[in-house]
Amino acid sequence: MDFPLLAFSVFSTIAILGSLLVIFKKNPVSSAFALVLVFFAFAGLYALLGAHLVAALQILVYAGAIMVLFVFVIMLLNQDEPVHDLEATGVIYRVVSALTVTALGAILVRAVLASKSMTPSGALTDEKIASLGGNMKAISEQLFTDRVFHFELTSFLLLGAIVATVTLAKRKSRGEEGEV
Amino acid sequence: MTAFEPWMLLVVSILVFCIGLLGLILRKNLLVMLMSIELMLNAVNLCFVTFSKMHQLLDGHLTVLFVMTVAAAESAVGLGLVIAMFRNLRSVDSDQIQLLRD
Amino acid sequence: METSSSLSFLLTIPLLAVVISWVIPKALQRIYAIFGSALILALTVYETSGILFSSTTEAAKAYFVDQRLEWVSELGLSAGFRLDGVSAWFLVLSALTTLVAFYLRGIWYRKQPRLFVSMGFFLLFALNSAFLATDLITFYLSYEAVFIPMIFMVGVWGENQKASAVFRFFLMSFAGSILMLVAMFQLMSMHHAATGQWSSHLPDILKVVANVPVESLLWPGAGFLLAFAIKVPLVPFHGWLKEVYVNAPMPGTIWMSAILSKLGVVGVIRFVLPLFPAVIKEYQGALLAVSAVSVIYAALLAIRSNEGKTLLAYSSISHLGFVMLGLFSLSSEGSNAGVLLSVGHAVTSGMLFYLLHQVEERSGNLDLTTSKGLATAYPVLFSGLFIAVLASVSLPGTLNFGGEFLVLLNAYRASALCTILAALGVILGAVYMLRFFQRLGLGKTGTANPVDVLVKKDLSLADLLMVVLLVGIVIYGGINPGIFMKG
Amino acid sequence: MITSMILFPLAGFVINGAWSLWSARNGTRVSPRVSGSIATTAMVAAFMAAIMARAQIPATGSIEVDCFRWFSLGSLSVDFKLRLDALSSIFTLVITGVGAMIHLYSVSYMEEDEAAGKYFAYLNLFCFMMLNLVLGGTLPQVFLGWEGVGLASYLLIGFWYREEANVAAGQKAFIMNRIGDLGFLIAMFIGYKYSGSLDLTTVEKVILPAGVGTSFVLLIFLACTGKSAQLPLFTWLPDAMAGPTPVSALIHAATMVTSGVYLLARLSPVISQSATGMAVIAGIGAATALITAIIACFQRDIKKVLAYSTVSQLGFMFAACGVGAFGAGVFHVMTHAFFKALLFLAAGSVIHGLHGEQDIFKMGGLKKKLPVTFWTFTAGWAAILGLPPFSGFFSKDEILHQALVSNSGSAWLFGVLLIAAVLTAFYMTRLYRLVFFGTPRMDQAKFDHAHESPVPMALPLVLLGVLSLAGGFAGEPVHLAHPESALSTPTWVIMIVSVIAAAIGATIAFRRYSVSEVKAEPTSDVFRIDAVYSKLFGGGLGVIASASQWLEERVVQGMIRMVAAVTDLSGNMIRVLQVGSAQAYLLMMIIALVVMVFYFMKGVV
Amino acid sequence: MHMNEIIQTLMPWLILAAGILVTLLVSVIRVESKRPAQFSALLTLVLTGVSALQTVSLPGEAIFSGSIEISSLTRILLALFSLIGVLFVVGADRYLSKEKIHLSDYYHLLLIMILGAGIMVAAKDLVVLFIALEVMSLPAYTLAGFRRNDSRSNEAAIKYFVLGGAVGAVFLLGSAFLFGATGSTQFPAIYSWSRQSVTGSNLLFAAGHFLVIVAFLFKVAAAPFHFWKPDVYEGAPTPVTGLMSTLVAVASFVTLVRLIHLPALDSTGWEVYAASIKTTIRVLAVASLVVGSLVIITQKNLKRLFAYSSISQSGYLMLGVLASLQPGHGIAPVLIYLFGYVFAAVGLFVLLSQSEPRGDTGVELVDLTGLVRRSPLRTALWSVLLFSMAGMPFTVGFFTKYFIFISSVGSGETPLVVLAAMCAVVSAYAYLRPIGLMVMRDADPGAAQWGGGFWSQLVVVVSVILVVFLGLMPNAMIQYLKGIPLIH
Repeated sequence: MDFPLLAFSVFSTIAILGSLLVIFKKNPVSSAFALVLVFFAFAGLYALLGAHLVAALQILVYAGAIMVLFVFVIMLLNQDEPVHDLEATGVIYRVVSALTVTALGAILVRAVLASKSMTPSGALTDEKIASLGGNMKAISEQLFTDRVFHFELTSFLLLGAIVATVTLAKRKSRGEEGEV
Repeated sequence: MTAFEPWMLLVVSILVFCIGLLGLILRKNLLVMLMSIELMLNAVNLCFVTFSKMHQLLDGHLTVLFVMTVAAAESAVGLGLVIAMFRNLRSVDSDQIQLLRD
Repeated sequence: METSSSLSFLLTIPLLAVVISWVIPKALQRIYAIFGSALILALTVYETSGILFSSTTEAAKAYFVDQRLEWVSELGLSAGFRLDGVSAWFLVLSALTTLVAFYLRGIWYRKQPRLFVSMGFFLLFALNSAFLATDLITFYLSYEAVFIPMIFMVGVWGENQKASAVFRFFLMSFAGSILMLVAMFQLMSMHHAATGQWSSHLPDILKVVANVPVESLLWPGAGFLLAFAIKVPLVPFHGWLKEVYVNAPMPGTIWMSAILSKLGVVGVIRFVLPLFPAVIKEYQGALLAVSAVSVIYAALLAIRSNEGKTLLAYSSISHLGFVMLGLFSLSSEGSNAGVLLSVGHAVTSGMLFYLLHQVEERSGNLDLTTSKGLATAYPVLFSGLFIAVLASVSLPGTLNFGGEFLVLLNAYRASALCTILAALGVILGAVYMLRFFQRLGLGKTGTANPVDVLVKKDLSLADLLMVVLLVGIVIYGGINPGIFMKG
Repeated sequence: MITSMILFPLAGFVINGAWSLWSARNGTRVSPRVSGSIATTAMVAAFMAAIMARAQIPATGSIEVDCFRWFSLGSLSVDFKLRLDALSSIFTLVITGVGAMIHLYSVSYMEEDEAAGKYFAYLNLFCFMMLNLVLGGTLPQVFLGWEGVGLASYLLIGFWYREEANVAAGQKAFIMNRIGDLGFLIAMFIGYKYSGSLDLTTVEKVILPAGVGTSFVLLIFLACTGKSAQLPLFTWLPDAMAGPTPVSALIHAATMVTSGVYLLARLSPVISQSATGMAVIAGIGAATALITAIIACFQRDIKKVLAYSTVSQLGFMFAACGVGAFGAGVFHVMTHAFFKALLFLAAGSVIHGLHGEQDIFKMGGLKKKLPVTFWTFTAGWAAILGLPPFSGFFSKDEILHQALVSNSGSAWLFGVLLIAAVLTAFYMTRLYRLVFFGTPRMDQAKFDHAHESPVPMALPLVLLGVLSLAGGFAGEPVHLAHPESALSTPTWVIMIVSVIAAAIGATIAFRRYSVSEVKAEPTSDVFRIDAVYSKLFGGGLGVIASASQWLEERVVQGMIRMVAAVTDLSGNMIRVLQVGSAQAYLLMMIIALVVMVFYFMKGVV
Repeated sequence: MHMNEIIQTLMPWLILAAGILVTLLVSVIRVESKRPAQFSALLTLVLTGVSALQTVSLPGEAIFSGSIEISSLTRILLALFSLIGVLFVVGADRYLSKEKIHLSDYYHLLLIMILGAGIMVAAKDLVVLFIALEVMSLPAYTLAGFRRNDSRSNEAAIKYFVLGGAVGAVFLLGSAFLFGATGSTQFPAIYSWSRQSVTGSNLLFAAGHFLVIVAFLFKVAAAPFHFWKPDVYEGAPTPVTGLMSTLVAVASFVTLVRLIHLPALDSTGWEVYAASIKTTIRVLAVASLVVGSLVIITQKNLKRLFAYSSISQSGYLMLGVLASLQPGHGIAPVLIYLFGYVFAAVGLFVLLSQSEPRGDTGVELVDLTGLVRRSPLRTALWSVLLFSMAGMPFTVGFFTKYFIFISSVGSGETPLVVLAAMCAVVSAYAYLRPIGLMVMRDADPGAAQWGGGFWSQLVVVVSVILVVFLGLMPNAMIQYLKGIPLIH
């Protein structure tokens, strides 16, 4: 077994099992930690694909920022206790959900397998990227040339998210009544 | 044993996506539901990167950067909504919010 | 040769009347409505006199007017109108009916009289526009516009069950008319496919339709026919009628029975017959049969009716069955006879409902199961009613006779069986109309009446004047029915 | 002259009608004398005009007066025109002549009535319509008269409309007539289809294909059975006696009911084309004559007896037409008009004298009390029995003769008619005997109050008595109208047989009712025809109408309700999915997505 | 391209973006008053709209390496969005005060939403599209939960958010697939890929295309992806519901049409694919029409009623989409329908927000009873707008349906049009029943009071005037919108 395959096997097993843990763990905190596990596994997979920048950001943004946010909120809302919500749903509901999602998965897998024999449309092989100064440099260049509009738009997304979060989370303000 | 090929990752990503979706459908805890959404977005990210690799392009990587930002923003707003709900209902259970129905 | 301004004039005058009605004081609304509609009637007769009083159809043709105004050029929509031997009479009829309806006294002059009068004039406008339209969409719009005042009529001044009546009326009619609209779209698409231009002008469409195979015209034809079958109505599309007639205030009933039902008649003459001759020809037997069944079936229901308005409602269906029989005989004679009978039915049913209202005012209800014997107390009123009844049973010498006779005469050439079946309606008509008259007027004065039944006065002079006018038309039309046939 | 003939009654109608309406509105009364005089004057004037017009008719042919174009459509044009020839002339004379007398009679008869003005208006309207019927130059115009007299008949039967029974009788008459009218209407369509015109002159001459001809004849005859009260549509006539007696005399004996004979005679060239049709007419006529004669024997009401008698006599006329002897039929119309009008008026006089008593078993011994009535009634009685030289003798004899000897005649027909004649003699004599002879069977007070009618009533009686006596000698002009059926010399045998028949009937009746104590016989509707009809048609119509009502309420309205209910139900069923749980929504959407994406991809590959 | 030109081209968007910042700033400077933010937002929107309209006839230009394309379509849509924004800034004023949620955040979020919508319709890149979608959606989720103390508002927001999030992921997955299949996320690249691709039977492409379409089917609530809509409509504050029903719906629908037209469906080899797309749209149209019009007649809550109304509107629009798939047919029917719908819907939702509070149950049909006696003008306004919704003549609603129907008939979809027509009849009942209650019934004792205030009434009047004017004289609008091409 060569290294990529081994790495793939390990990381993807962790990812899948972790995902299952996320959704089947009774305690939200456990779920959160399982999610961190998944994020790390994904970072590994990205690295396997040579996407180093993405792998790094995966750790920084997801595991570092988003997860902290989650854990923070869990703690804020005192949700670090096991919940038995899964059992609250009916058996039929659960079976139907599982079957449906399985069917969807099958269809989607069938679709992605169609790409096995695909011809690459680009020419940025690993060597080419290396000659451009590495993954990070190549990406950054594109980010500030072709994708500069995306970038600027993202700033408004964040602005919107800030305003939205502030609106939702702030306490009572003028013009508003009622106990918060 | 065959060698590693990128399409295998596609299958993994679909699986994770579906697990996320299943979690979203099955779990009643809003926080876990938000995590499930994160799972789904992550799966898509993996998909993008894999396709990028297969196409020998970097577009996928760039896309992932933006998706991460969006995911972060979305989580923030989602958690904000959960907090607002918790203030009113003292619960983060989605079964508590079934007032609006026919 | 008249200028086309006469058409615009005929259409704008009722609209003007609508506007004016909002500045007239409430107390004067009735006077205004009566004089306004009388003036419009006079103007209509004057403007169309060239057609109305010319001795032959050929002579009348010199006065036919076509007019087309651009409207939504992007969609090929225009406002197309045509004044001819058919529409001229229906214009007069709608003005006359409006006068009759306005003439009635009732709650509508006490409760929101302004709305009533303005809606009446608006109805007149919409009707005139529909009768004149030669553009598919213009026709459709006018046809729908007629709903608005009718909904108000029933909704505001109607009886107990008004809401359900309005909805049933509206939904059934709307279902028909919207399918007609789809059929219009099909025709317009055919025109577009053939010429690359959008147009909804009837002459344009006619040119194209001539080259279209029958099979493709089947569904459009069905769409039109269905709309008109609901409007007229023909059995079995009459489900809305009774409830609406009974629950509408009397002016509404008069409008509906006398003139609204004629929209379907005009529609068939104007659109169905020229556009789909081959389709109609193919299904002529079925159409004649439906008409004949309408005659008989509605007459049987009328026989079973125990309420004055209900009975007259069914009798309306029965008479209109005759009209449709004439139209579907597919001869110009048959159509002309249909127009004649339409005029006859309009005047007669207007008169019947007018007098029925007088009866209702005096006896409090129109229940036919309790004996009334009111003729003793109100001889003049009941003489008028009797003449209306006679006209309704198409006694020779009245306006209806010529129409019914000629309809049957022409239908006989198309289908003897259907004609004989329909002619049975003549007998049944006598059965229910005589019963109607007997129950209200004859026999001993009933005990079921309110105490003050016999205290009220017989017809006032003003009412008498209206009755005399209508009787005059009925008799004159009986003597000289040819004047109504200029199609 | 012809035009003025019909305008006089019209004028009378308009004047009297307007006047009575106006006074009704103001609550005042119309003077019966004045309005009666107006009406009578109008009729006398019309009679004069009829006589003068009669003089103007050329030997063969007719006078036509075009009044105006009634209506025209396509190739059809119908004029309003009057046509007077020998046939119509007889009818006009009878209508205006007998009519004038009955108007005169009515002036006195209706003196007490509040609504006399209306009565005279209606009577004039009737005469106007009747004249239209016989003078009409086109079929629609005849139809106008045809329905018009029906209307007048309806109005006059139900004249005393406060009684439900009268109104019902009027309605029955109108509706049964309408059934017949339907035949007329469709016959017109056939005529138009084959001749292209509705002018009588054209339609008369039209040659119809065999089957069509028969249906044409039968349809026309259907019209006649309605108007002239033949089987099967005769039951309205006895009920029609609900009207004032002069009305019965004029409309339901002398004129209107004979218009069927007029129509057949008028269309005789077409009618004769169909042997089947003719046979049916003859058969129905004879059957009617017999059956109604039997029924007449069981009646107690004086007017009912006469009514059934009228139907029976009309049967004779149709039998004559059926064997091709239109002339004989028309001749009998005339003589019948004289004696039956006389009989009715005399009966009216009796009723008037007894203040409304109509039961013959409550009469008797009135010979002395009502001499003029008695003697004139005797003339009528003799005439209907066919005793020579009274008018009925000639016409009836002619009919019997033709029934035997004409091409389409037969011994059967003759036999049936002869029995009918015997029965006629029986029931008429029964009536005659019970009313005028024997001991009075009513209260003494009533008998004492019985009085002879005043002069205006007596005068028409006398005049009609004279006509009943002498009318038979006017046979010649009748046959001018139908030269093809010229009066054949009556063979002595038939004459004697018919007289003997009458004598037998009369004798039996005289004997039977001569006993001092007459036992009152119950009225009997022998064949229960009325009951059967009301079951069959009344019930049948009821059933059909109920079926329609059921259809309407269950199916038509039911469909509408069902559409509404189904719409509502399906709306609510879809609504069930709206459970309120976001995750359930997600699941449903994913299911939809799976299904759709599956089919989409399957379709694509 | 020079920066100047880019700025020139992007001017309306830049004004809007700058306006957002200014509005944020003024509300930070003057925290105690909402008026500066309100005024600033209004000014921003007016300027944006005017600027968009001014440049509307300029030719289309793709800028930022083909990330977005500014064309007459996007400009006119931005102008429309600005108009919607203005109307909901003016019209919501009283509602917000009445509900005691008058925060300047409303204006910030509204502006950001409009920016997202304005960019979404201009996006030529799936990633830009996704980000813009989120820029539009995040404020929308928040606004849906704007009555923070009301659990129904919370519920609406969370439902909207959870489902929106899932669907966003679905969209993204679809984009990934498209990227995988074509090697690009840019519209023109995908389009030209489909031209060169020999066959349309690329499963990856098909799945991806379908997934991105489904995401927007969810946004426009085409059945069976409509479940969220009634609940969210009911729970969200009324002006926000109005925004969702107009702004979000229009932006999403235009985007949906553009996504459907992503590949060149008329290329050879794509016939089967195009046929499948058409069948799918037919199914969606039927489902939306049937669900919308059957359920609408069972509704008593007016907001839910309009939710189902908008579901059936999606059905009609699907007919327009079908017609646009026919060679030679543009998206004019869809655009005209959307414009006509917006003009009526703005008025309706502002009217709806005029009821005085009666608990948190929203406006029920019973609240309208006897309105004609209480407020004749309001009844008239209601009637005109409902008439337009029902597609009655002399309102813009007639012509919008007219155009959809006639183009569908022209493209051979007559049976579908007949079905749509029947559904129009059924839903006409639902639209006319409120009028019946207002005119024919006496006021129910429990009926809500109504009170408008000048500004919101003005918005309704403007909407009614537009509806009637365009119902009588639609020519200019049709002529104008007909000339607008779809950007690929």
